Amino acid sequence: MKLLYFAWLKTKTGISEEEITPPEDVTTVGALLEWLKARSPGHGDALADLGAVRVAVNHEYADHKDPVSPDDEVALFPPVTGG
Amino acid sequence: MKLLYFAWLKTKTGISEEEITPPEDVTTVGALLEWLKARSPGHGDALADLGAVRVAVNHEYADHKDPVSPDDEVALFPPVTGG
Amino acid sequence: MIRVQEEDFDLGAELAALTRGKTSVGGLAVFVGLVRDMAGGDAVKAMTLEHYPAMTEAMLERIDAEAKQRWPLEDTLIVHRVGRLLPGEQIVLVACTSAHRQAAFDGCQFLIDWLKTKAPFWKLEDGPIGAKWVEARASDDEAAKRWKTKTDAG
Amino acid sequence: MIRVQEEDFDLGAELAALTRGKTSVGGLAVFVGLVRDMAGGDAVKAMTLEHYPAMTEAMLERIDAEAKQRWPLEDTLIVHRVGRLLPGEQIVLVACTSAHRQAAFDGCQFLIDWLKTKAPFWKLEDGPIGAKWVEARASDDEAAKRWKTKTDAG
Repeated sequence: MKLLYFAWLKTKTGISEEEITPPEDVTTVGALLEWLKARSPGHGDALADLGAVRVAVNHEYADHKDPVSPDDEVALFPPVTGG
Repeated sequence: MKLLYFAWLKTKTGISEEEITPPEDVTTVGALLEWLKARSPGHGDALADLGAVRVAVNHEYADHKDPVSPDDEVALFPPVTGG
Repeated sequence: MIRVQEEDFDLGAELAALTRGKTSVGGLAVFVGLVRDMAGGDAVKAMTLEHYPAMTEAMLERIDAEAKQRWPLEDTLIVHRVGRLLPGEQIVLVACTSAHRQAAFDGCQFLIDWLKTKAPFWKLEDGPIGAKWVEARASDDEAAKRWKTKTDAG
Repeated sequence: MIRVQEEDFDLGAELAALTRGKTSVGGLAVFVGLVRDMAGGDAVKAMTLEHYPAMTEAMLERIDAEAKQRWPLEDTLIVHRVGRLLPGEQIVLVACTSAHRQAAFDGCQFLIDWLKTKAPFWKLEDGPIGAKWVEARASDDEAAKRWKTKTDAG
């Protein structure tokens, strides 16, 4: 699974992109986020307030209950501020 | 009193501008319009449907009950269509 | 600023002048009206815009002042052409700059809606059966009504 | 058309290209967003726009298609810049042409409202105490909500 981090999620994790292999029971966005929190202190900090984190799976906005699978590209970012 | 005619009011009266001296009892826009109707067949034609005629007195939109006086500039025109 | 003129305007230059050096501006909203080649199902060969110069200026100044009073606008621009225009030509430009996007949009829509129902311009369309004065549209009156306030005299 | 680029855009040339030779166009509505020198009371020295390229393109295409489905638009244009920008610089351009003024205005407002809440761009402001990620504004969410339809999935 390919993970991308943008804006302050990138700053806090110190990572812009990483390949991960979560356990087999991580099949939803929500479960993935919980599992990522423990990956490093930076991840824990970045994901402390999940209400401030938006998730896209394969370039589509996704809810915590939406599925994720090993071939997905998952992006984590704050609410957008373009325009 | 200076009268100005625009758009089809100019076409129908055949006049773009004229100096007139209405009788002393013509003291409102409404009275002026009624008096003008009899001025020529062209005026009669142009003013046949007063609901389609807008009036400005000294560059301000005016109602039929608004006053007019000898020194005024009175313009007659259809609803505006600019922009 | 308001301007009535026969000659065409350079849209890019007009807009650049509105924002140049104004770093307090966050948004620019613009509307440009153009001559269409069709009107009510009939081909339009040309359009001639007549106006009542002294009143046009007075009304545009008032419309402009009203917009600036209702919204926090940095600048406004109204340029309206008169005379004979061909399909595809620019007729009118209205533009507003503001720190905030919604004020710029609202000011811009207000300016064109009020201009269309209050400023003394008239269009003569040159179509297949000769020249015809364009009739005012109820939809323009409706559009202008949404900006009506309780204290608005007309 | 949609475009994401680092370089500045020539507003006049972009708009001229939208209307050139299109005599069916009666109205052009435009919004340009610019970098302000102040944000929330703090001076802004510069702003850096980051984005998520693959998703940006997908979202902008979708926003654009949605606007064309909702209103009778002749053409649309979205140009969004990324990278480091200084106060006074252009950030974004959205423009719609239509036979009718209200469709052009509505399409234009819809495009910028949806872009601001859906397209994956983030602003990093360089201010008096260093760089700070700009926070999303509730007013932008409210502005986007007015375009919500019953069938709109999000």
